[in-house]
Amino acid sequence: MMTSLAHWAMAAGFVLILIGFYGALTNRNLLRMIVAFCIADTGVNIVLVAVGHMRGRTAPILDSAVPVADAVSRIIDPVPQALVLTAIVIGLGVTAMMLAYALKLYEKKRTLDIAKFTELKW
Amino acid sequence: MTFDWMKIPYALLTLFIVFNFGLLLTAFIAKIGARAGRRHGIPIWQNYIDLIKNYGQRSSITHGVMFYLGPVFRLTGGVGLLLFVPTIYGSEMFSNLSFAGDLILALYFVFFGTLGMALGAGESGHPHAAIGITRGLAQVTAAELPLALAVFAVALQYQTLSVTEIVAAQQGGMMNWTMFTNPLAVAAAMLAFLGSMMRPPFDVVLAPQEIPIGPPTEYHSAYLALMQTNRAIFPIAKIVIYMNLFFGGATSWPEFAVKVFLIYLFSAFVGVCFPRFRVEQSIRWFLIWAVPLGVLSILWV
Amino acid sequence: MKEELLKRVVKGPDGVEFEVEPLRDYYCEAPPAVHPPVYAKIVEDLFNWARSQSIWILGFGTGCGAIEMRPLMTPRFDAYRYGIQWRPTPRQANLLVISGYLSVKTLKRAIRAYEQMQNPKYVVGLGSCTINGGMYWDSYNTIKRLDDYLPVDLYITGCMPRPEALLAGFEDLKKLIRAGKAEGANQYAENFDWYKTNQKRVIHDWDMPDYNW
Amino acid sequence: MVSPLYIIAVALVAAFLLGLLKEERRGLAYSVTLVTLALMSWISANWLWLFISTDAVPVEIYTAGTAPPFAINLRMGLVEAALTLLINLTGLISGLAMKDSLLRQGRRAMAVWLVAVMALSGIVLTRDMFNMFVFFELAVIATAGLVLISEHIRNDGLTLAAGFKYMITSQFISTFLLIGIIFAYHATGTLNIDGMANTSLVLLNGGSIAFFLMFIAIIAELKPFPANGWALDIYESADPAFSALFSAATGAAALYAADKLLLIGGAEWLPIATGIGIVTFVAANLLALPQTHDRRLLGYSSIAQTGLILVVLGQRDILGEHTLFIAGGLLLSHAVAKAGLFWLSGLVAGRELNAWAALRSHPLLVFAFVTFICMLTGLPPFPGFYAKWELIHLLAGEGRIALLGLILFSALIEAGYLFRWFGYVMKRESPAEPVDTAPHKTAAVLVAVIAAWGLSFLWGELAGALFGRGNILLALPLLFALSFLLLDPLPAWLKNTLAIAGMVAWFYLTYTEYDPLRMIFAAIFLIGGALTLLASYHAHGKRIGFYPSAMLMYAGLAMLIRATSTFDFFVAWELLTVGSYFLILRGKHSEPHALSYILFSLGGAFMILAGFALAAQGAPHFSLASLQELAQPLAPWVFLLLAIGFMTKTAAIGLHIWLPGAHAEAETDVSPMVSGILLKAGLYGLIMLLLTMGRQNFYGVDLVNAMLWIGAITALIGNLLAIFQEDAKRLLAYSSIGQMGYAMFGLALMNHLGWLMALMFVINHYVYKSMLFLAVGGVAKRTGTREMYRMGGLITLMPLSFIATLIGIIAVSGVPPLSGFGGRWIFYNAILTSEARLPMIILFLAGPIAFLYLFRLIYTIFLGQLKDEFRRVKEAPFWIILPQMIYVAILLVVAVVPGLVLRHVDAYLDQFFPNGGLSWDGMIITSDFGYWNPIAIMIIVGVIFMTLFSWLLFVNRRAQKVKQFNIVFSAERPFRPETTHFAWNFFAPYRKALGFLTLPLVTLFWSTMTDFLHTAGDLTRRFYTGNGQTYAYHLLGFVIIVYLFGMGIQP
Repeated sequence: MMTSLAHWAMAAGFVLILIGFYGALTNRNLLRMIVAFCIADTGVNIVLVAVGHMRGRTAPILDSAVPVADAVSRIIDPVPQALVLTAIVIGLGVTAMMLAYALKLYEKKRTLDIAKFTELKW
Repeated sequence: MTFDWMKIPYALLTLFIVFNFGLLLTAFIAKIGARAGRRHGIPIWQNYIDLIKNYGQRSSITHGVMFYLGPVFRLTGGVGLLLFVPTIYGSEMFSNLSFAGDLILALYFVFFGTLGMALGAGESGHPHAAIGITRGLAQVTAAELPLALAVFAVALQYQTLSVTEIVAAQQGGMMNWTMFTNPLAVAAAMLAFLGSMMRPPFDVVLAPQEIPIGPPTEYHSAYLALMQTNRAIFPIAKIVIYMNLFFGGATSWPEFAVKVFLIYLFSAFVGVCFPRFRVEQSIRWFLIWAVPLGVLSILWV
Repeated sequence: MKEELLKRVVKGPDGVEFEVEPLRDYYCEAPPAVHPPVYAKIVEDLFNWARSQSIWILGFGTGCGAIEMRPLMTPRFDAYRYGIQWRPTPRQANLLVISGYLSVKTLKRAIRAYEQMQNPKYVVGLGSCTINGGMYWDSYNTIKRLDDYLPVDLYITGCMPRPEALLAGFEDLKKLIRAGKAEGANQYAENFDWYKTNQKRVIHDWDMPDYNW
Repeated sequence: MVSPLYIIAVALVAAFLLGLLKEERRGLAYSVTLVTLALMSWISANWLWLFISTDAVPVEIYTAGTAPPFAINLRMGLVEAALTLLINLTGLISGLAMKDSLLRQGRRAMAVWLVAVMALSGIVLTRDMFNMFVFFELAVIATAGLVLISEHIRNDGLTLAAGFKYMITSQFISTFLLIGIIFAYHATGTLNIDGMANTSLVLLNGGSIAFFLMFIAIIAELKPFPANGWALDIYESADPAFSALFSAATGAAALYAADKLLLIGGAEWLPIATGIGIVTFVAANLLALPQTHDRRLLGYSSIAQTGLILVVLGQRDILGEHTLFIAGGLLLSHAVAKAGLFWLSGLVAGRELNAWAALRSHPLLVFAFVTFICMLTGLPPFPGFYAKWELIHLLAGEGRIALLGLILFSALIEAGYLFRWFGYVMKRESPAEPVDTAPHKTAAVLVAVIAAWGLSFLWGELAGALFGRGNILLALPLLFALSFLLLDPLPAWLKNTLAIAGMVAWFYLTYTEYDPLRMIFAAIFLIGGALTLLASYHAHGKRIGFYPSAMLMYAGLAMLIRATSTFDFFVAWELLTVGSYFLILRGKHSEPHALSYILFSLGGAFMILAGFALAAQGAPHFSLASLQELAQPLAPWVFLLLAIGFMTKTAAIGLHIWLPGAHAEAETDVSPMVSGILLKAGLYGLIMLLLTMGRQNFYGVDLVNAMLWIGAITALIGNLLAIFQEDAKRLLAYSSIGQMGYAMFGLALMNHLGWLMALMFVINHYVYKSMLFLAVGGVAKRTGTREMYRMGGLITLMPLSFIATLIGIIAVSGVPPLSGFGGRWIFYNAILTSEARLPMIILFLAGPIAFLYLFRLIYTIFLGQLKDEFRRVKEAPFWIILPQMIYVAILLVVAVVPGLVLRHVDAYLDQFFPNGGLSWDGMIITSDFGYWNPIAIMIIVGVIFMTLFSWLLFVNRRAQKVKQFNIVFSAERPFRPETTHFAWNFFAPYRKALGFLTLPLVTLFWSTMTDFLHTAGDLTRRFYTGNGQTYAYHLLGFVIIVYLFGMGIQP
């Protein structure tokens, strides 16, 4: 069973994802879409962490407080946390890339409306 | 290969008889037609005179090789057709050269002359000749169909393609004739017969003023004489086939004369009674009236 | 109509240009030949008899006299019984009946038709107009004497001659033929230049070869 | 062995090093990039060689020194080695092709390029789900980065927009993937793919939804229909060399990722994959139909191919161990061909499909293009062919008929737009801008060509090893045909001599193998073909492309008669189809006709394939002879499919509309080949079919009886249409349709004489139709037109052509004494024993109609009035006349002594139809009903004819020769030959009477069908609005639909 905190966190994560998706699908402004994706990313990260959380355990840092011998029973699963770190980094990269795109697109057309970039179609 | 050389003089004798008979018969039929119009019509020997005159024309022109070959093809077709079919049943003398092939040969040889004539007339370069040919060919395709069906019905009926055997099967009384044993086939064939005789209502091919007599419009002198010779032989040869297939054949020359005359008369009779069809009308006519009879006759057998 | 007879330059499918001269390329330029009787007398007599008994008239009505020829085909006169028939093409016809006055325009056609008939061939002038112009003697548009232009074998006078007269005329023609005196075709060939000069004198828009084979 | 990890490491190090270089040292940076890619390729190649040459087991690489789940592991096996090699090589060659662009963009672009290739390799190698996610994201970022960097080259903003749309989609995808991964991890406690598979993820609580999320994310990377708008925009706008990578490498990597996921998902998810695949395959091909932009078209085609391979992956439950062979064959065909086409598109200046006509001036590039489209279409000898053959067979064996049908249907559409495109290349007006022939760019294309043929050989060998089939590429006739590709620079006469020698030699080598039946066909195909090739001596110059095509067709024909198994037969069938297509396409205006030919032919071929597959029921080997062992309920279906397939080749009514154009527009010496010779292949197929399967009852319909009707109607309509043609060659073409109808009718009579007649038709039709096509072709060559009414009066100018035509039409019409009569005579005898009387009546009507068009042919061309401009035309060239004269001689000989050939066939047929044969008594031929003496007929007719002719000549010895205007013209004179030649609308009364039978209903039907497909494609593609958000909606919609289907069927 998960803790209620993890429940709440996961729920919040999913809500953020949905908000992000909603935002990305309904806002035609490129920047707003990017922000929406950031929110969704955050949601994903929260979900990731929430899945890995275990009640009453400590962070997976092996130091004097948590000896290696009983680490397995005292720390939470370190993998999701590692994943989150990677995901954050990738999310950063993607966001940066999208922002760069937004900038270039704006330079090209002086608009940030996604519906204006439809020359390629069919 | 052993070959009975006597067949040749016999065949020539048949040819001679039929030629004369044909000349007289066509004149006679013409006279009958004239009588229907209350005229006296041509003298009975008129065809001989015309023939002599045309051979006696002093000048002639030629349009080229095929122009020569046209009448030659035509007459070869007529003579060949006559000789490939036995004329008198039971007579070795007048079985002619029928050893060369059966009914199918005769049916297809009909086209030999047609095709050759068409080519010769085409060589003349005259548009009217070409128009006449298109009409003739178009009409004959429709007219031949009921005949082909009837012939096939007869072949099925007697289970043979040999003319001699078909005649043999009809011997022994009038009621054995195909005319009575397979009336539908005969009806279809006789309608087809009308179409192949170039008489009204199927003579738009030769429309004399519109396309001055069509295919032979350029032919004259000896060419025309050759074609006239064919006019005497070819219809008889064709009628011989009809006679053999449908009317019990002939066992003697008098019987032959009577039967050929009556069959010929049929087309003349229709001819004087009916006006002319346009080509598409005659095609439709054959397809609507004659072909179903032929189809029925085939299904009937 | 004459333009088609002028020389023209055409380009063949291979792109090479060459000259086409219609009178030379499309028409036979040979002059008519004289065809004297060559067979033994008895044969020629047979032929002449046959010719006389088998007169094929070209169905070409040149003037008002043509109307008198139609009754010949009817039961009342029935010329067929005399071996007289009508043919629609000059190639097969022996007799050209100039039926009445002949306008210059029709003369041209009559000449063509005549020249395209085969030797021996006969011309019959029907009605006064073919003899001296008749009532059109001073017309600007008709010829006056037919035999200036075509070799006439026989005239049948009258205006109009009745069909019976025609029949009688044909019987006379038959006699001429049988006697071997109807040699108009050879006469025409022998005096070809004279006939041509006469013809060209009246036909101003001469747009055909000299002899229409 | 170098650790596969180095593939990734080398790329990363090099990319890092590139960053250290000065911006100006671009040449060095470029060299480093290429060397790195070459190194990566070398590593992969090394591994591939290891796995091929030895039975080495796949190697696991543990990154952190521990086994999963505690660390990430990579795996290098045969598939991984092959795929990474494909990816790295594509990266290398694309890098080469992109030289200009990379040099201009500098080291950063090169680094990103390396990372992209590395990431794709990583996707293939990794066995860790999260690691895969990382590589995917890397690929996405690298792709987007490349697009972004390359933007300043095009500078039109289109690329940018496409890239952004891609980013939007990939955001959604990565969200799904991540959530899926974390829940999968939660459920199984491992991130390792094999670990997840072992713990049966989908069976765990919440596991199936987790799997669904991962699955859908990976599938979305495959650009499935309809969630693929973004990908198309990228294809359309990006650098073609990049698109090559995107299509070939990314596609391959994503497919392998999907394959890995299916490992986790297990059997339940296979139908979903199949469904997505087939929908994508069909829809993408349909959408490609109306495309005019080359790269977008290639994009659609890429998506379609990916869909097909996904189908294969989804069918692994029945494909089993062959999945790899099939999927590999399709994937490599797709990758090589598509990369090649994209590289090729980099050489072409214009973006319209028409602009590719510029390729025409470079035979090598045309060859490359042909190679690629044949490879994509799955024609032999390319890997896709083997793959498709096995796939269809296995599907048919398991009774997955609907899927089979959809695959073939869609493949036909694909062939449609690809060959249409090829038609543009060969026939459309060449654009002003020439092809860019920079060596590095052409080299890329040529490498793809070499790879294509190499893979073909490899797959042939594999097929040999796996299924015991012969390698198609080792078949002697095919090799001979292909060798003409190398000989193409030689002059035409030399190649012609070689070709003739080769065909005769092959006949000499093999003639002992044939029974009399096959002997007829062998003689026509090989000796007849050689005879027809004599006419080709008239061509000057090199005639580039003619000999490879012609010899390909002849190779197919030669292989066809020797084939004993369905596989060999089908290979030969496809080869002759393709070869003849190339031949037909050579005609000046043959583009649309060649297209309809290849479409009908391929459609027919697919029918045959399906028929064979159904018959084999999964058996790897199926000999043609075993067809006769088939039983109900399968047999009628097989019969039906095969019969329809063969009837497309004989142009039976309904399937005939390709023939007139194809035969008429072909070159002078090609028409006799495709008419006189090629049509017989269809008849051979039908004979083979009827010999083995005989009568079949299909829901109460006797199929042979149906064939009888079809034959009769074909004969009628073919003949009827022929008489209304103004074009001489079209007339002959329609006449061929009619003649084939006769032959089909004869076969369908299923009695001794019927078959004899059909075989006689086979011989006769070859002789006279070849002769007539050559004669008419010679005339058309000299006059520059095929419209008969424009000709006329050519008899004196072209007397030999006239004689050939005259003899030809007498023979065709069946008038005695020539050989056509024999056919008619046998026909009458044959139908006397048949019960089928009604269809026979139709045939009776058809017979005389032949006279009409034959007369028209000879009259309007040779008789009548000669026109001004043709007054100086010469007789046709010697080499076109020579074969005609030989044919005339053959016709005369066959007319006099038909027994030469026929009595052997007659005797041979006794074993199939013991009753009703002919008896050959000296000169007389006797049947049960009648008799026929050809020599007597000939002598009698000859004597009468000569007598009369001499008589007439004597009588007319002094006749005046006149000229063409010396005709009686109602006392007028003709004005011009044009107005005097009666030729146009020659049989007007016939049209009035029976014209309604010639309404183009069949054409209407097929054009409505194609219009319908086009319109469907055109309407559907409207929903790719170009708006990135819409695409996102498509993606979400796709996810939901798949969820409903996928999870709906879960327990």
